[in-house]
This record gives sequence, C-alpha cells and structure tokens, in this order.
Amino acid sequence: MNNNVDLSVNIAGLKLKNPVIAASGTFGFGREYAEYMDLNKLGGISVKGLTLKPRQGNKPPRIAETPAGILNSVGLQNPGVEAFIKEEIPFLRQYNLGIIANIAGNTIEDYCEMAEILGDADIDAIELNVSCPNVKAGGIAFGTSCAGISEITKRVKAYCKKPLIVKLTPNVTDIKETAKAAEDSGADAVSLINTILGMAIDIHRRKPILANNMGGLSGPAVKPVAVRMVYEVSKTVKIPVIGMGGITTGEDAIEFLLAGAAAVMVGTANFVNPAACLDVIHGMEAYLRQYHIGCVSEIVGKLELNQ
Amino acid sequence: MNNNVDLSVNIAGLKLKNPVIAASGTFGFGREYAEYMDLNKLGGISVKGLTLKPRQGNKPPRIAETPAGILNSVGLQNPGVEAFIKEEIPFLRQYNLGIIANIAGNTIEDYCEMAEILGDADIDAIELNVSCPNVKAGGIAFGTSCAGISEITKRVKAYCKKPLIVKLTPNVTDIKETAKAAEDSGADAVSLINTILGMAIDIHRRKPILANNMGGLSGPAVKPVAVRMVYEVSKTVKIPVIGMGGITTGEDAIEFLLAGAAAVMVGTANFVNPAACLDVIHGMEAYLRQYHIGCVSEIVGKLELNQ
Amino acid sequence: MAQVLKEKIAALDKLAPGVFKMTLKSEIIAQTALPGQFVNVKCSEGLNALLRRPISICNVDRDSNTFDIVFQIKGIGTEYLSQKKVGSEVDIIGPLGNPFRVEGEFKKIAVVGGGIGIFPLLNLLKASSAEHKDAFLGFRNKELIVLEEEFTQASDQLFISTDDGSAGHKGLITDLFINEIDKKKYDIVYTCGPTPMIKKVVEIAHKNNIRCQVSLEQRMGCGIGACLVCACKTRLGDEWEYSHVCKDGPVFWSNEVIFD
Amino acid sequence: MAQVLKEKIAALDKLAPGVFKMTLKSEIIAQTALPGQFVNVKCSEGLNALLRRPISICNVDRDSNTFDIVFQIKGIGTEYLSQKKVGSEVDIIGPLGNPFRVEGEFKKIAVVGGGIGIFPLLNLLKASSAEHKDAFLGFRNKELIVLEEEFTQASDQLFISTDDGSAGHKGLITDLFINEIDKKKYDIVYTCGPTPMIKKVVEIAHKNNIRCQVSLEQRMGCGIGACLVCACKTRLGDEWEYSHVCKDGPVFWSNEVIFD
Ligand SMILES: Cc1cc2nc3c(=O)[nH]c(=O)nc-3n(C[C@H](O)[C@H](O)[C@H](O)COP(=O)(O)OP(=O)(O)OC[C@H]3O[C@@H](n4cnc5c(N)ncnc54)[C@H](O)[C@@H]3O)c2cc1C
Ligand SMILES: Cc1cc2nc3c(=O)[nH]c(=O)nc-3n(C[C@H](O)[C@H](O)[C@H](O)COP(=O)(O)OP(=O)(O)OC[C@H]3O[C@@H](n4cnc5c(N)ncnc54)[C@H](O)[C@@H]3O)c2cc1C
Ligand SMILES: Cc1cc2nc3c(=O)[nH]c(=O)nc-3n(C[C@H](O)[C@H](O)[C@H](O)COP(=O)(O)O)c2cc1C
Ligand SMILES: Cc1cc2nc3c(=O)[nH]c(=O)nc-3n(C[C@H](O)[C@H](O)[C@H](O)COP(=O)(O)O)c2cc1C
Ligand code: FES
Ligand code: FES
Repeated sequence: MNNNVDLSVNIAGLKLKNPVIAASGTFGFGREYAEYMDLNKLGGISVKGLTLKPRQGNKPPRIAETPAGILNSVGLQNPGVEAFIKEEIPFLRQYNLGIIANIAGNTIEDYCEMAEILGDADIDAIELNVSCPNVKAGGIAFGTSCAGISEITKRVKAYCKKPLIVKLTPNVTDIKETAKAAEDSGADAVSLINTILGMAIDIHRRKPILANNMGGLSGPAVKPVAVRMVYEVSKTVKIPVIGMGGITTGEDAIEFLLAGAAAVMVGTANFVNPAACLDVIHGMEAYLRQYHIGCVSEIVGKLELNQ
Repeated sequence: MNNNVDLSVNIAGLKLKNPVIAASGTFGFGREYAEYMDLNKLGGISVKGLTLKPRQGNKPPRIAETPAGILNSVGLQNPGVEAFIKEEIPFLRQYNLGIIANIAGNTIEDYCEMAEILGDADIDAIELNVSCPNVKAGGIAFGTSCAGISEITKRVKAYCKKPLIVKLTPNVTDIKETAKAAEDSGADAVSLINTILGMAIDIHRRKPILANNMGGLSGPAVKPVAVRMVYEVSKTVKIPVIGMGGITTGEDAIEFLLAGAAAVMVGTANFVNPAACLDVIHGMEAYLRQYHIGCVSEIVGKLELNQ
Repeated sequence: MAQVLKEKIAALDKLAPGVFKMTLKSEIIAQTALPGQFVNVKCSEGLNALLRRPISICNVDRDSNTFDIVFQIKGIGTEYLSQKKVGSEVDIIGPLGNPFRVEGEFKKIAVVGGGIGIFPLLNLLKASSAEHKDAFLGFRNKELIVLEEEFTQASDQLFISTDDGSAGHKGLITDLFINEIDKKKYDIVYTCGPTPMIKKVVEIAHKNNIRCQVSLEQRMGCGIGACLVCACKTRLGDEWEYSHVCKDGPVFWSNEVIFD
Repeated sequence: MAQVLKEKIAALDKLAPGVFKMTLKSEIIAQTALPGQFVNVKCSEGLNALLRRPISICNVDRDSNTFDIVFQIKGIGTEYLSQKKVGSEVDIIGPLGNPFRVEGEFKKIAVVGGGIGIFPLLNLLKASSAEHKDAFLGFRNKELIVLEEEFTQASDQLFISTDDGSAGHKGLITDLFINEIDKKKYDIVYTCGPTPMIKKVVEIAHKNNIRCQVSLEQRMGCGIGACLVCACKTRLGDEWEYSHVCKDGPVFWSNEVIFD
C-alpha cells in the first residue's frame, strides 16, 4: 500500500496541507476542539462569523433538531474582529493550519472596514458571509441577488489583501448565477452551501422552537442539495469551489470533490463527533489509496455524468 | 374523551372528509395501496402526474436514498390523461375520497388541453404540476418564475371547471412571490412543496446514482424547509394552502396545519409504511382530542411567533 | 396477498465474510410465498436506511413456519440488518413480486446464478417437481461460496465456478452451463445475478431454444408497484415500455426483457 | 478533561413511568466527574436523534468505576436511550460543564430540585462534606417520585412535595424551603429544575442573604462551548451578555444569571 497520498491543495493561493476545513460557526475559534484532536491535523478552520463590533446574537433556543439535520439561529454571536485579532489569531497560529476569517456585516461599509482591519492580520483568507439567514440586516440580503453579490464582492475585494472567498446561500432559484456574479466581481473562490432557511414547530406550545422563529438547516439532510449545487457551480465558474453541507465521512467528502469542490468544510458533524474532521481526512485518504490515486486534486471534478 | 373530532375540510370547494391526501407520484392511482388500507379512510388522492400522451419516463435507476430522504427522477411515467379517465377514475370512484388530477405538460397548450379534457371527467380538483424537476421541457421551467406561473395559471384556469391547485416548487429564492403570482392569476389553492433538486454520487463508479444525474429530494429531510415555506406562503396568500414535505406522523401534519396548511399531503412516507396516511390521520385526531379541539380547521394557521 | 408484518428473528448466522442468513418466524410467508418472490425489509429503525431493502426469499419451511433470507453486506441497510439480534422483530412487507413459473410442464430444469442472485434459486429448486434439476452457481472466490450443501440436496447436479479458480471451474459459470446444454436438453433455465451473466445466459438459452426466466434487480421505492421507480425495459409489440421490477417482476420471461 | 467515550451499560432500570436509571461502567467519569457535571449522550445510532443529549451525572461509584444517569422520556432521544440493552455500549462525551461549588466553607446546605432537576443534586449531596444537608424535592405526583431512598441517605432531612398532594406537601417545593430557612440558616442553596422554580428559589435565597447556585438547561449543539447555541443571559457589569450553559454552566452563581 502506498502511504504517500498527497492531500495538499492550493485554493486561489490559500495553501492547505489537506482539503478539510472546519466550517464557520461550528468550530468556534478552535480552542474547544483542541481538547479532542490535534489541530495540526486540520487543513484549516473558518472561524465563527465575525462582525465589526462584538455581537450577542439571538435569543435562545438557538437550535432545533430536525430529521438528519439541525436548524440554528445563533445570529452571529462573536467578540468582534478586534478581539479575534488580539486573542484568537495568536492561539490558532500555534498550530499549522490555514486560518480563514469569516466576516459578516450589516452594511457594505462594515464588510469593507473589516477587510481593511484584517488586511494586516495574520490570516490566510477571508470568507465573505453574505448568506447568513439569521440576522435581520445584511447577511443573506446581499447574497440572494446577483447585484447584491457583485457590489459587495467588488467593494470588499478592493480592501482585501488575502484570497477572498465568497460564501453562497442555497436559498436562491439559480446558484449558478450568484456564483458567476461573485466570480465576475473578483472573488478568488466561492464556498457553498450556507444553511437552508427552515422552521420547526413545537406543536404543544404552538410556537416555533427557535426563539428567532426561523433558522438555517444544516447537517446530513442537506447533503444532496449541496452536492447538486457544488456540481452546478463548479461547472459554471473557473475559480475554485469549496464544498460543504452535511459532510460526515470521507465518502461524503469524496462526493463533493468529484462534484468539483477543491476543498470541503465540515460543520454540523463536529457536534456529533468532535473528531469528525479527522475521520473525514482519514476516510478520504483510504479512498484515494484504494484507487491508487496519488494526489487528492486528481479527483476534483472527475464526476462523469450518465448519458 | 370526545370521539367526535370533525376532520372535514373544504379547500376552495374541494370537500374532503379529512385533510390527509396521498401525494402525487407516491401513491400511483391508489390500486396498489388498496391492498394495505381501506382507501375510504383517506381524505383524497393526488394521482401520479398525468401528461397528454402516455410517457415512459426516465431511465433507471430512478431513486437514490440520501440521509432521511430520497432523490427520485421518475420523469412522469404515466398512461396519459385519456387512460386515466377511462381506467383509473372508475376504480377510484368506488371509494369515498377526493380525486385530484395532477397534470404536467411540455407546453402551456398541453396543460390547457388536459384541463379541457378533464373538464368533463369525474374528478374533484386539478393540481397543476409546474414544479417537476425531472423533465426537460415544461415542469419546473414554468414554476420558477412569477411570469411563468402567471401565464400558465391564467390560461389553464380558463379551461378549468374544477378547483385549480397550483403546486409550487421550493427551488426559488422567494416562494412568497410565486405563490402570490399563482393567487393573482386565478389559482383556487396552492400546494407545496414539490421536491428540492439534488444529486447523489456513487463514489466508486464516479457517476451520479440516478441515470438522470439529478433528481428531486423528498422525505423527512425536507420537512423544516417545507414548514417554513408553508408558513411564508400562508401569510402571503388568502387562498388555501396544502402543505407537504416529509410528513410521516400526525405530529408532523399538525406542524403544517399550525403553519397555515388547510390540508396536507403525504408522499415518501408511504414507501416506508404503506399505511402512513392512516397513521397520520390517527395521530392528528389524537392531538386534537388531547387538546379538546372539536374541529381540525380550528388550528389551521394558529402558530404564534416568538417575539 | 402481501402484508406488512413484524416477524421475529429465529436465527442469524454468518455464512461467509459479509454474507448472512437470517431465519424469520412467519406463518404467512412460510405458507404463501412462491419461489422468486421477495420481502421488503426495514433494515433499521427510523431514519437510518430509510427505505426498505428488497431481499429474496431463499428458503421456506412450511413445517416450522419459518423462512430464510440470505444477504450480502453492500451498504448501510444490509449492514444494519446484519447487526439485528436474534429474538428481535423485523418489519417486512411480503411476499412480493411475480414468482418463477415452476409448473409441471418443465421436466428438466437448470438454474444459473451468480453472487447474491443465487438465493431465490434455492427456493425455486426446492419448489420444482422437475425430474432433473441442475444448478450452476458462480462465486467470486472459494471464501464466498455459501449454501453448497443446500444446493447439492436441492439439485441433481451442482456446478460451481469461481472468478479466481479457488474452487470449482475457474472462470464464468456460463462456461459450465454451455457445456451441459447439449447433453441435458433443459426445458427451461432460470437465472438471477449480475446483468452481464444474465445477458449471457439469455443469449445461450435463446440460441438453444430453451425457455428462460430471469429475475432482475433495480433500486426500489415502494416495492409494491406504486411509485414507478424500479423501471426495466420490456417489449411491447415492436416497441418497448418501462415495466416495474417490484410488481411485473422481479421474474420475467427472457424474451420480454430488453437489455441495453 | 472531557473525552469521547464508549461505555458499557451495566444496568438499566425503570424507576417510575417514563423515568429510567442507567448505570454505565466508566473509570474516567467515575474517577473524575464533579457534582453538577453532565455527559452528552448519543442516544441512538446514526441519523436517529442526531444530536447528543445532555444528561446530568446523578451518582458516581468510585469503587466499582460506574456512574448513574437518570432520565425522563421527553422525546425521541430519551426514548431511544431507554430502549438500549444492558451490555451494549453508549457513546458519551464527558465529564462536561462547570460543577457546583461544594468546598468546605459551606457548613449547612440545602438543595432544591424539581422534576428532572433533582438528578444532579444527588451527586452534589454525596460529594458535599457539609455538616447539615437538607434536600427539597418537588414532583408532579406520587408515581413520579424517584430516588427517595438515595436522597434520604445522602441528606439529613428530606422534604417532598407533589403538585397534586398525592405524597408529601401539596403544592410548591419552595413552600417547604421557605419554612425551613429561618430555622436552618443555610450557608448555600443549590437548585435545579423548571425555570419558575429556580427563579423562586433565587428570590428566596437573595431575600435571606443565602448564597445560591443554579443549574440551568438549554438546547445544545456541541456541548463543549464551540457552537454558541446554548445561550443564557448573564450579568456583565451593568450590562448583560450571553454566556453558554454547556461551558460557562450549567452551574452559575444565582447573581450572575439574568432571568427574563
Ligand atoms: C428483487 C430483489 C431481490 C434481491 N434479493 C437479494 C438477496 O436475496 N440477497 C441480497 O444480498 N441482496 C438481494 N438484493 C439486493 C439488495 O436489495 C441490495 O443489495 C440492498 O438493497 C443494498 O442495500 P444497502 O443499504 O446495503 O446498500 P446501499 O448501497 O447503501 O443502498 C442504498 C440504496 O440503493 C438500493 N440498492 C443498492 N443496491 C441495490 C441492488 N443491487 N438492487 C436493488 N437495490 C439496490 C438499496 O435498496 C437502497 O435503497 C435483491 C434486490 C432485488 C431488487
Ligand atoms: C445540563 C443539562 C442536564 C440535564 N440533565 C438531565 C437529567 O439528568 N435527566 C433528564 O431526564 N434530563 C436532563 N436534561 C434534559 C435533557 O437533556 C432533555 O430532556 C433531552 O435532551 C430531551 O431529548 P429528547 O430527544 O428526548 O426530546 P426532544 O424534545 O425530542 O429533543 C429534541 C431536541 O431538543 C433538545 N431538548 C429538548 N428538551 C431539552 C431540555 N429540557 N434541555 C436541553 N435540551 C433539550 C434535545 O437535546 C434535542 O436536541 C438535562 C439538560 C441539560 C441542558
Ligand atoms: C451552529 C451553526 C453556526 C453557524 N455559523 C456560521 C457563521 O457564523 N458563518 C457562516 O458563514 N456559516 C455559519 N454556519 C454555516 C456552516 O458554516 C455551514 O455552511 C453549514 O452548516 C453547512 O454545513 P454542515 O451541513 O456541514 O453543517 C453555521 C452553521 C451552524 C450549524
Ligand atoms: C417517486 C416520486 C414521484 C413523484 N411524482 C410526482 C408527480 O408526478 N407530480 C407531482 O406533482 N409531484 C410528484 N412528486 C412529489 C410529491 O408529490 C411531493 O411533493 C414530494 O415528494 C414531497 O413530499 P414528501 O416529502 O412527503 O414525499 C413525486 C415524489 C416522489 C418521491
Ligand atoms: S418500487 Fe415502487 S413501483 Fe417498484
Ligand atoms: S452547546 Fe455548543 S456552545 Fe454550548
């Protein structure tokens, strides 16, 4: 058996030793998971969505379980971009992994200011969260129209010294169009999918379970939708695609790579299994070994359609 | 305990003894399920999607299992509207249940012709399937834009002697808009959700599992998305809403009623449990008894939002 | 008539790596199932392996009111099924499908099976009252040979091949079948297994003017003929149509089916 | 430090309708868990009850290296958990959370619990070396009274109330607590249960200048402080912030928490 599977990837300049990234909002700033795994093993981490100022987020309950999935409405609770730079980057930099700053704002100016502030910070990429369904202003409002995506991507790009990843929402009629808008406006990569807007009802209280009423669906349930969208987008844009949505195992991740993702993110699965990211890496490696594939990038987009 | 729960509903003139309808495409023309249940117990049936001429549908495999859901790409295999009238209506009319003709076409003319042909047939309502993701022409093409929905609804309505239900696709940015378009164009009711476009990959063959490559996601996985959309639509339109997507139990159905559905359809659950529709009816009834609600319509739309 | 049944597991044994035999107590299946029919099994509770899995009835014991299924682990469904505990109940629907035709008119019969396709053939051999019964079974290797004893007893002559030659003939089972055809003058051949094997058997049968029944596989939804997902191409005059494996099949006459 | 553990079920008993006690073999939990901590339990395999469920450690036995959880069936997760078989393994993460403060400075203590909130309090009573320990437990009715024996042994005096008066005091458990307060001059009261009860205990404690720790509940995602879903309002100077039950709690000082 060949032990030298090359898992390294280069996503628009973001170099990772393997294509598995902890998804934003599900992994905090990595601290908590350091108890359960060697963070050095991770390809990267996309940190909890940052805003210009600290945010407290939405009222609890912020989570509801649904069949094979969860709804969340955290609403971007975070310490703000300054605290992130001061307290979290130094912690994360002890480890050998890519650091992606996931940013969200109420206004385009917020996003630009954050990109500027992060310009001198020791991060490896910025992920533009224009797809959070859990905040009133900003977030998803930018992400559902091509015009919204275009404007915000162009303006943030001007301040951005690192690879700019635009995170797309699945809550659109045609994700190929929003992906194209991101590409045309200067995005270095796109990541998808963010959560699908959903609702769960407590039939005894006759109220939504989430205090915020609606939330974003993630977890295994969304995987087929995510794979489809990753396929559509990767056939549409030339920039790299980072795929996510329901990934729990190496096999799941391989589906996304075949569909065209250059790297993947693992979210909800971390809650069930704190070592999920490592399991995904190992499963991926086992698959590549089984088929004597020396380099993970060889299978990216290698899906063949049925005629 | 009060045994007289009134489950009857009237959806824009479609009178049903209870609000549970077998969803189109999952129940054939009822024949097969007659072995497993007394069809007289059902509120109604929406028959397999009909086309003007018989259709063979897509190549197999036409189904793939996904986490808590399935993808299908049947592609409207059906004997055509004439055979339906001649062979299936007489069979179904032996039973006391509402008959909904689900129709799909390649062109608006097809839809109109079917509506005309069905005008003299002994059915109780027509469900306009403008949301099938599994056929190339027609289907979903009409369903994703307000203009498409408007035109087809208006034109079919002119031929339609029975209540016209427009079935909406969830593959849109804002389902409130397409629902409004249907209402404004003469729909007597809307039903939702049809399936969500998805894909599943056989990583060993490196091909999609479905011969048709993509298919429609249904089953428990989609429930939170469906509940959210039913809520949004029922707050937007005044015409009745028929809710579906992942309903497996009476509790699930109650979620949809609270969210605003006047009736529900049960699809994928029938495959797992041929008596699923009856279980849903019984579960619903038990809930109403528990809360001493005499009439099912009393709880429709009774969801209270959290502040 | 098929029913939804909750039946108790009387025994569960591993026959070979990844291959299990499960014996279920079930008066209805034991007394009414015909060879070639299958049960549709809920392999795990709730959302895990959501859909039922079709598994052939491999053997029925009318005296003890039990029947056997034999299955190979392919994915999560069969994996969960293999982990069930003896004494617990399994939710099945059955007996389902269109059975093999085993009436008396056929005096000399052959069954040709490969892989998981051999299982319905055992029940067929036992149910047939033909004067001469030959069984041709192909396996991947010696380790995966199962039910040899049972097939030996149920047939007059048993032929075995393995892909790697670790037991029996090395190569295709159809090689052995073709060898016997002239000698035996079978009235009918029944076949089930991988599509390439079935095609080959059908080709041989047609060339030799032997009637032939095939049992097909397809991914299923409802298993009872309502959802139309389990399509297979069959002849309709000069045209073709999609029939359905769960209801029109799994057993078809070989000249009905179009392989492409 | 918390770990992901697969631990064997040593015993599973029904204590009352819908209430079960599960004893798990676990050296790590038995030796390291502190009162008030919890384990996060994968109640079923795979997709069923996808998220882990937080359940308090009710009792630890350092000699036999086991610990107990007691849980009430609320929905699918606890339902699946109650169906596990003795001898099988459960996937848990623990010990988790910020424990009760049980140091020696507190000489007279009281615990006030309601419903499922009583379970962590047993472990607390056992771990505390206070000179006098009173336990106040509220139940819905007589049928649902559990662990009476254990609480009797672990405390100096046990007070019980039921909503319907079918056992003990009829009414709120806080009625009994208020009665004892003047006599006992508790140094601290620990409370866990329904929010209205907790609020009332806190109010009484503050009025009487008794220190008070509360254990809170909230729906959880990760259980380890990363996903930020399990928010609860706490004081931050004159302002407030959202702390997190799984990591900052479940135990808080009563004056830290803002109930609204
Ligand atoms: C009529 C009939 C009789 C069968 N009899 C037997 C038998 O006796 N013994 C046995 O071992 N196997 C038999 N099979 C095949 C068996 O149904 C599949 O191996 C099984 O469904 C795989 O499920 P899984 O969850 O383990 O695999 P997965 O690949 O995880 O299954 C995912 C989905 O694909 C479907 N699927 C996958 N492979 C097949 C297949 N070959 N045929 C049909 N559906 C498939 C499953 O039903 C499920 O819906 C039979 C199939 C049919 C159609
Ligand atoms: C720190 C802590 C300690 C606990 N200790 C115990 C205990 O010792 N014994 C006991 O019986 N129960 C305890 N609970 C409550 C227990 O976690 C819930 O009753 C259980 O999660 C319900 O799961 P379910 O699947 O049965 O119900 P469902 O309603 O089907 O659960 C659906 C979802 O809601 C969550 N949820 C529902 N109710 C609660 C709740 N009250 N608190 C937190 N999450 C909830 C579940 O975790 C799950 O994610 C504790 C809760 C917390 C937060
Ligand atoms: C609790 C929670 C919080 C999240 N917070 C963020 C966030 O702050 N920024 C963001 O871009 N995505 C956020 N997401 C979305 C995830 O990054 C990811 O896109 C989504 O969960 C789908 O992946 P999964 O199915 O693997 O979880 C969050 C998801 C969850 C479950
Ligand atoms: C196998 C299958 C075939 C379907 N065929 C049709 C159809 O012909 N016409 C239609 O309007 N919807 C069709 N649907 C969609 C269902 O009617 C329903 O909208 C969807 O499955 C969601 O409900 P569920 O989650 O309860 O299955 C089909 C669904 C399935 C699973
Ligand atoms: S599986 Fe539904 S028709 Fe065959
Ligand atoms: S449950 Fe994730 S932070 Fe508490």
